[in-house]
Amino acid sequence: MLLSEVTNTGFFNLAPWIIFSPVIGLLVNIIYGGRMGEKAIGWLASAASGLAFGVSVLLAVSLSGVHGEAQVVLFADWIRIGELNIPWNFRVDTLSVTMMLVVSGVGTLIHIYAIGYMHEDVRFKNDLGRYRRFFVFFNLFIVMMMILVSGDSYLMLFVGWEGVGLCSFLLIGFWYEMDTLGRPSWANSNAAKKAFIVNRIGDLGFILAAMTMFWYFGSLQFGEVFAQAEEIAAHQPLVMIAITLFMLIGVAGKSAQIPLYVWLPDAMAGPTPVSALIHAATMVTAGIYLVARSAPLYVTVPNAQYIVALVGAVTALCAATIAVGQYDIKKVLAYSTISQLGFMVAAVGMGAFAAGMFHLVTHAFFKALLFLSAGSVILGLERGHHHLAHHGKSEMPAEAAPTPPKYGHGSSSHNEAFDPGDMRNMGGLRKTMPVTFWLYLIGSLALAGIFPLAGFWSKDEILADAQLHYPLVYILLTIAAFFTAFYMGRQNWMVFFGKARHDAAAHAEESPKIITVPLMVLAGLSILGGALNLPYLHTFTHWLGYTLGGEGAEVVAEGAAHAVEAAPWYVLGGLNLAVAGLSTVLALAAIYISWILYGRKPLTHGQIDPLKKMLGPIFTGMERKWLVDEIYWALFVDRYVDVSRFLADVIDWRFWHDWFHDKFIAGTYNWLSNIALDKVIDTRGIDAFFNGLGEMTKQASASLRRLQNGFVRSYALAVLFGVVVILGYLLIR
Amino acid sequence: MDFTLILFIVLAAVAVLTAIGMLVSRNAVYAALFLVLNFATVAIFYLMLGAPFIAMAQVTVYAGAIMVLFLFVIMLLGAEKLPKGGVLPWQRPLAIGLAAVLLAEAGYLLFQRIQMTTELAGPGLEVNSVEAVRTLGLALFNQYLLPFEVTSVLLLVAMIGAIVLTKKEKGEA
Amino acid sequence: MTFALIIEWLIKGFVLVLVLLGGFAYLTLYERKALARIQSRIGPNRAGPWGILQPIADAIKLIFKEELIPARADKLLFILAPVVTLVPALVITAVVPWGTEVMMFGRKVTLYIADINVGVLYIMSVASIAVYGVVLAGWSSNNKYAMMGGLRSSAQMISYEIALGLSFIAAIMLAGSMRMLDIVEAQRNLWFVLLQPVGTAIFLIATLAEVNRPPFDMPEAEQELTAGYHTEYSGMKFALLFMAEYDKMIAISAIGATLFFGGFRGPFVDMYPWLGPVYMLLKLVILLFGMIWVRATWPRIRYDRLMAFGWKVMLPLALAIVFVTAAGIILAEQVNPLFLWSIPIVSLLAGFTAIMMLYRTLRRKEYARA
Amino acid sequence: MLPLTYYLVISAILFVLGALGVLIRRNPLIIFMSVELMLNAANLAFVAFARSFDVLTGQIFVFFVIAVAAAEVAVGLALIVVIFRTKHSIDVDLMSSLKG
Repeated sequence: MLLSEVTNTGFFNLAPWIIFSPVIGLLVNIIYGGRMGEKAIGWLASAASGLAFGVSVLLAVSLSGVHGEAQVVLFADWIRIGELNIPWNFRVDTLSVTMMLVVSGVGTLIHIYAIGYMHEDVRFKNDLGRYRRFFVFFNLFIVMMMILVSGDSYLMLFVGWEGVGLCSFLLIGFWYEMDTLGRPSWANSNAAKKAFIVNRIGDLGFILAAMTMFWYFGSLQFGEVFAQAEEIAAHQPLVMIAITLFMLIGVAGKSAQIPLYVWLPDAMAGPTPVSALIHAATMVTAGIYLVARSAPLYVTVPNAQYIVALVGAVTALCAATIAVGQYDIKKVLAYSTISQLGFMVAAVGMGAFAAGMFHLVTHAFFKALLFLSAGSVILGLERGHHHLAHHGKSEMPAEAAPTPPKYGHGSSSHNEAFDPGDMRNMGGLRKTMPVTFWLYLIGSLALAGIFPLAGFWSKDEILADAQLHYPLVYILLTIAAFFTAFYMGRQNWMVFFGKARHDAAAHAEESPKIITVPLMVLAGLSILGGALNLPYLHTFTHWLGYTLGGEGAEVVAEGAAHAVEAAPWYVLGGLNLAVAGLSTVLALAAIYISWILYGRKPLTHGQIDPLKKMLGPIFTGMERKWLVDEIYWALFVDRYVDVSRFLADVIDWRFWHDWFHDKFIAGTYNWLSNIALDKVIDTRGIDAFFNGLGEMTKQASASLRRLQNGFVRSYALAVLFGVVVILGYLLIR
Repeated sequence: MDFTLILFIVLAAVAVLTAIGMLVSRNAVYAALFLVLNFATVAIFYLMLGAPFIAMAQVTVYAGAIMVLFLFVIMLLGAEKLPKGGVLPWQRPLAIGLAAVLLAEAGYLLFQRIQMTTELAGPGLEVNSVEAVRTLGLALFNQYLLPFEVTSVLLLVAMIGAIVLTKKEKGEA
Repeated sequence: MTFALIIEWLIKGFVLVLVLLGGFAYLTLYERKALARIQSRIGPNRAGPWGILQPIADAIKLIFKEELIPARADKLLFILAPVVTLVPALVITAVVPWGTEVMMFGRKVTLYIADINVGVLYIMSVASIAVYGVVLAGWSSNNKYAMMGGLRSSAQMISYEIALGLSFIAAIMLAGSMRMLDIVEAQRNLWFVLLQPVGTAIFLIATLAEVNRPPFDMPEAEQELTAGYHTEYSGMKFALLFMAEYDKMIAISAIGATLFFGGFRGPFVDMYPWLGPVYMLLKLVILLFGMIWVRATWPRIRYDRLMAFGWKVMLPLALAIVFVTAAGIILAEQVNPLFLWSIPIVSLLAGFTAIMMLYRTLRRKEYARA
Repeated sequence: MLPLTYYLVISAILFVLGALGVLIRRNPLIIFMSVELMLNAANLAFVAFARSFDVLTGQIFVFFVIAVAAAEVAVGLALIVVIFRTKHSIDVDLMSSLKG
C-alpha cells in the first residue's frame, strides 16, 4: 500500500492502540516524568489507560456492527522458523473485547484512584520518587494484560501471561525494603518472590500444555487448534485430557486455585490499588479467560471439565472458611477473591462459560470497589494515626515519644507498630468515614449476593448451572456462598459498627474526592452490573455465544434453553427461583448470625473473637489458614534447600571447580602452552621465519631507496610517461 | 546544423577555453572561477546526455561546495600568487611534450578506431521523466547499496581526517 | 519546440523578473512599514499616499549616487560580484509553480516556467551557487572587513545548507517526488507543515541563515565588521546587492510555501486556476511577515554560537527528522495507515527534546561565561 | 543527436589539460583543481558511454566519483593548510623532504 493510498479502513485497525496508548504513557513518564510533577504523571497514565478503554469501546461497537464475527487484525510477524509461524495478531471477538473493556475500564478507574492513594502512600513511606515508578508499572501492567487478552495464539497469550506475572511481582514488592507496616524488613520482597515462584510452577503447566498442543496440533493459533479439537479428541482422548489438565495447573497458578493459591494472600503486601487491579479484578481472572478461550478443547473432555469444576468448588469453600478467621481487612478480601475465583473456575469448568465470564465482570466491579474502599479505610486510619502522632493526644495505652522516622511513619515513631489494616484496631468508622462506609456496604452486599445487586445475578447463574449438572459442586458452592455472606457481615460489623477500638480509628478522616469518586462509579456498576445478563434477555450470554460457538454455545445456551423447553414452574426465564431463593435465604441467615456474634455486642479492645470460644480448634485452623503454608514449607521448600546445598557444595565446588577445572583442564593447558607451543613451535618456527622476512625487506628497500628524489611533480611526470608509453604500445600492437 | 550541434560547439569552446584559462591564470582565485565555469558547462553536457540528477549533483557538490572550499583556503592562506622561478626548469617543456603525445594518441584512438557515425541512443535533452531519477535512486539503493555505504563511511572518515588535521593542539595559539 | 513556445517562455521569464524586481522594491517598503508598526512608529509616509512611492524615490537616489571603486580592488570581480549575487536569486524561482494552466490569448499557458523532474535539486544547486557572489564581493574589495564578512557569510550559508537540504528531503519523501508540481499535488488534502512541523521549522530557521537575515545577519554585523562584504560598495552596485538579498527572501518564501504550505493550492483552485497565484501571493506575504517579525524581535546571535547551533542542533535534528519521516512512511505503508501520525508526533518529541537540551545548555554557568 | 565521439573528444581534451596542469603548476591548490578537472573529464566520458549503451551504471559511477572527490578535497585542503602553517609557503617543490 502506497502512502497516497493509505486511508482509514475502519475501527478494527485501531486494535493495536489498546497497547500503544499505555506504551506511550509509560514511555513519556519514563522520559519526561522526572520533570512533570505528580499530578501530570498520574493523569497522563490514567489518560493512557482511558484511551485504551475508548478504543475498546470502539472495537465493541464495531464488533456489534459485524454481528460479533471474530476479527483478526494483522499486526506483525513474530516468529517464523520452518513450519512454525507465529505472527503477532490481534484477535477481536466478543470474549476478548469483554476482557479489554473490563481491564481498561476498571483499570482506568483504579488509575485515577491511585493518583490520590499513591500521593499519600509515598508520603507515609518517605519516598516521593516512587510515585512515577508506580504509574510506569501500572501502565506496563495494562499493556501486558491487553497483550494477554488480545493475542491470537497461545504463545502470544503466554507473553502477556508472563508479562502480567512480572508486573505483579514488581508491584507486590513495590516497597521491597519494608514490610506492610513500613518497618525495614524483607517481608514484602519475600511475598513478591513467593508469588513469582508459585506462578512459575503454574506456568510450567501452561508451557507443557502448549508444547503438547504444538506436538499434536502442529500450531498454536487459536483458530487452527480449535478446528482440530474434535478430531484429536476422538482419536487421542488422552492427549486432550493431558492438555486440559496441564492447562489447569496454569490456571491454578494464575487464578489462585488449590493447590497453588498460597501466593495471593501474601500478595496483599502491594499497595492497595495493586491489590484491586491485579489481584482482584484483572490478572487473577486470566485463568478463567484461558479456560473460556479454550472452551472448544474443554467441551471435548467431560472428565477434565469435572476435575476443573471440582477444583474450583473446593477452592471456593476452603478459601471462604479461611476468610472467616482473618483479622486483616485486606486478607479477608484476598481469601474472598480466591473463593470467588473458585466460583468462576467451577463455572467455566462446568461448561457454563457465559456464567463464569459474567461473574468475572461483576466480580471485577465489586471486588475492585471493596479493595479500593478498604484502601480508603486504611488511609483514613493512617491519617488518624498521623494526626495523633503529631498532636500527641493519646487516650489509649501509652505510646513512646516520637523519634525521627527512618522508614516512613508507621514504625519507628511508636514502640508498638500500628497496623492500619487490622480490623481489631477499627470500629465505628461508619461515623467518621460515612462515604466509604456506604460504598463498602454496597460492595459487601453485592459480594454476598443480595438481590438486586450484581453479585446476586452472576452467582445464582453459576449455582443454577451447577445444580443442573454437578450436585456435589452445587453443594460445595452453596456452602461457600453462605460463608461468603458470613465473613462479609463479620467484616462490616467489625470495621464500621460499634465503638473505635483504637485512637486512630476514632480520629480517622474521610478520603478526598479523587479517591471517592472512582469508588462511586464502581459502586454504580456493582449495583447495575446485573443488568448485563437479566433473565429472559440474556444479553451477555448471546454476546459471548458469538465467540464460543459450536459446542460451546450449546452448553452456554443451555440455561436459556431449559427456560424455554423443560422448565419446571420455579424457573423463570433462565432464573432458577429455587436456587436463588435458597442462596438468598442462606446469605441473609449468615448475615444474621454474624450480627448475633459481632453486631449485637461489638468487640472491645483486646477481646478474643467470639467465634473462637464457640468453635475452638476449628477457628484456630481457620485463623492459621489450615496450616497450608507450613505444610508446603516442610514438604517442598526445606527439601529444595537441602538439594541445592548438596549441588553447590559437593557437585559444583568440590567436583567441578576443584578437581575438573583446576586440576584437569587448567593443568593440561599450562603444560601444553609452556612446553610444546612456546619453546618449540613459536620460538624456533614462527619467529625465525618472520625475522628472516624482515631482513629481506630491509635489504631490498636499501637498494630501491635511490629512486626517491622528493619532488612530487617529477613522480607525476614519470606516471604520465608510463601512461603514454603503455597507450602507445597498445595502439601500435 | 541543428540547434543541439550549435549548443554543443559553443559549450565545448567554453569548456576548453575555461580549462586553458585555469591552466594559465597566475591568480589562483581566477583559476578557481574558471574551473567553476568549466564545471557548469560540463553540467550542461550532462543535461544534454539525459542525466539531470548527475548534472544537479555536479553543480551542488563541485561548484557549490568543493570550489567554495578552494576559494576559502586560497583567501585564508593568502596564496593567490606564488613567486616566480622554480627548482625544476626541465619539467615544463617535458610535460608539454608528453601531453601533446598523449593527446595525439587519444585522437588517433578516437578517430581511427571508433566510427565517427556512432549515434547516441535515446531521445537526449527531452528526457525529463520522473522515472529516470527514480530508477537511478533504486539502482543506488539496491544493486549498489554496498558501494553507497562504503562511500558514506569514506566521507565520514574524510570529515574526521580534515578536522583532526587542521585542529590546533592545546596550547598552540 | 515551436517558435510560439519560445516566445511564451521569454514573456513568462520577463514577467517573473519584473515581478521579482518590483516585489523587491515593495518588500523594502513592506518591511519598513511592518518594522515601524512593531516599534510603534509610522514608517515612510511622505512619498505618495501611505508612502507607496518611497521605493521609487530610493531607486532614483541610488541611481544618481557616485560609484566608488577602491584603488587596489580587483576591478573585474568587484563589478561582477553584485551580478553574480543577484542572478541565482532570480533564476531559482524558475521552478516554483504559481498555478497549473490557464487559457490566455487562445492558448494554454502554464503558470510556471520550467517543470523539471529534479526541481528540488535544482533549487539546492542554485542556492549553493549563490555563495559565490558574497565571497567574491568580500575578496575583491581588498578590505579586511569585507573579506571577513564574505567568509563568514559563505561558511554560514554552507553550514545551514545541509540542514536546509535535509528538511527538503522530508518533503520529498512525503511527496514521493522531486518535482515541484508533484509536491504541490501531494499536499492537496494535507499540508506538509502538519505532517512534518519540525521539518518546516528547520526549513524556516535555516532559510533565515541562508539569506543572512536577522538574527543570523552575521556578515553584516555593523559593530563588528562595519558593513561586511558590501562595505566598499555604493550606488547601483550596492542596490544590486541589496536587491539580491530581498529577492532571495521572496524566492525562499515561495519555495517554503510550495514545499510545506501547499503551494498554490487552496479552495476552488481546481475550478478557477487563476486563484493559484493569488493564494501563492497570500502565503508569500504571510511568510515574509514572519521574517520581518523575527528581525524586529530577535537580537543577533554571536558567530560561534550561530555555527554551533547550525552543526550541533539543526543538523542532528534534521537527520532525526529524516529518519522519523522515513520510518513513519514505511510503517504507514506496510503496517497500518494510522502510523502516518507517528511522523508529526515523534518529530515533535524530537524537537521538544532538542529544545530542552538547548535550554539546559544555555542555563549552564560555564556556557554563560564562555 | 550528436555522436558519442564528440563527447569523448571533449573529455580527452579536458583530461589532457588537467594532466598538464598537474605537471606544470607549482601551486598545490591549482594542482588539486587540475585533478578535479581530470576527474570531471572522466565523468563526462562515463555519462556519455552510459547514454550510448543505455545503462545506468555510468551515472552511478559518476555519483561515486563526485562523492569521493568531495572527500579527497576535504582531506587535501586540510593537508595544504597544515603544510602552510609549518612551512609558511605552499610551493610543492619546497616539499621535497619527508620531515615536516
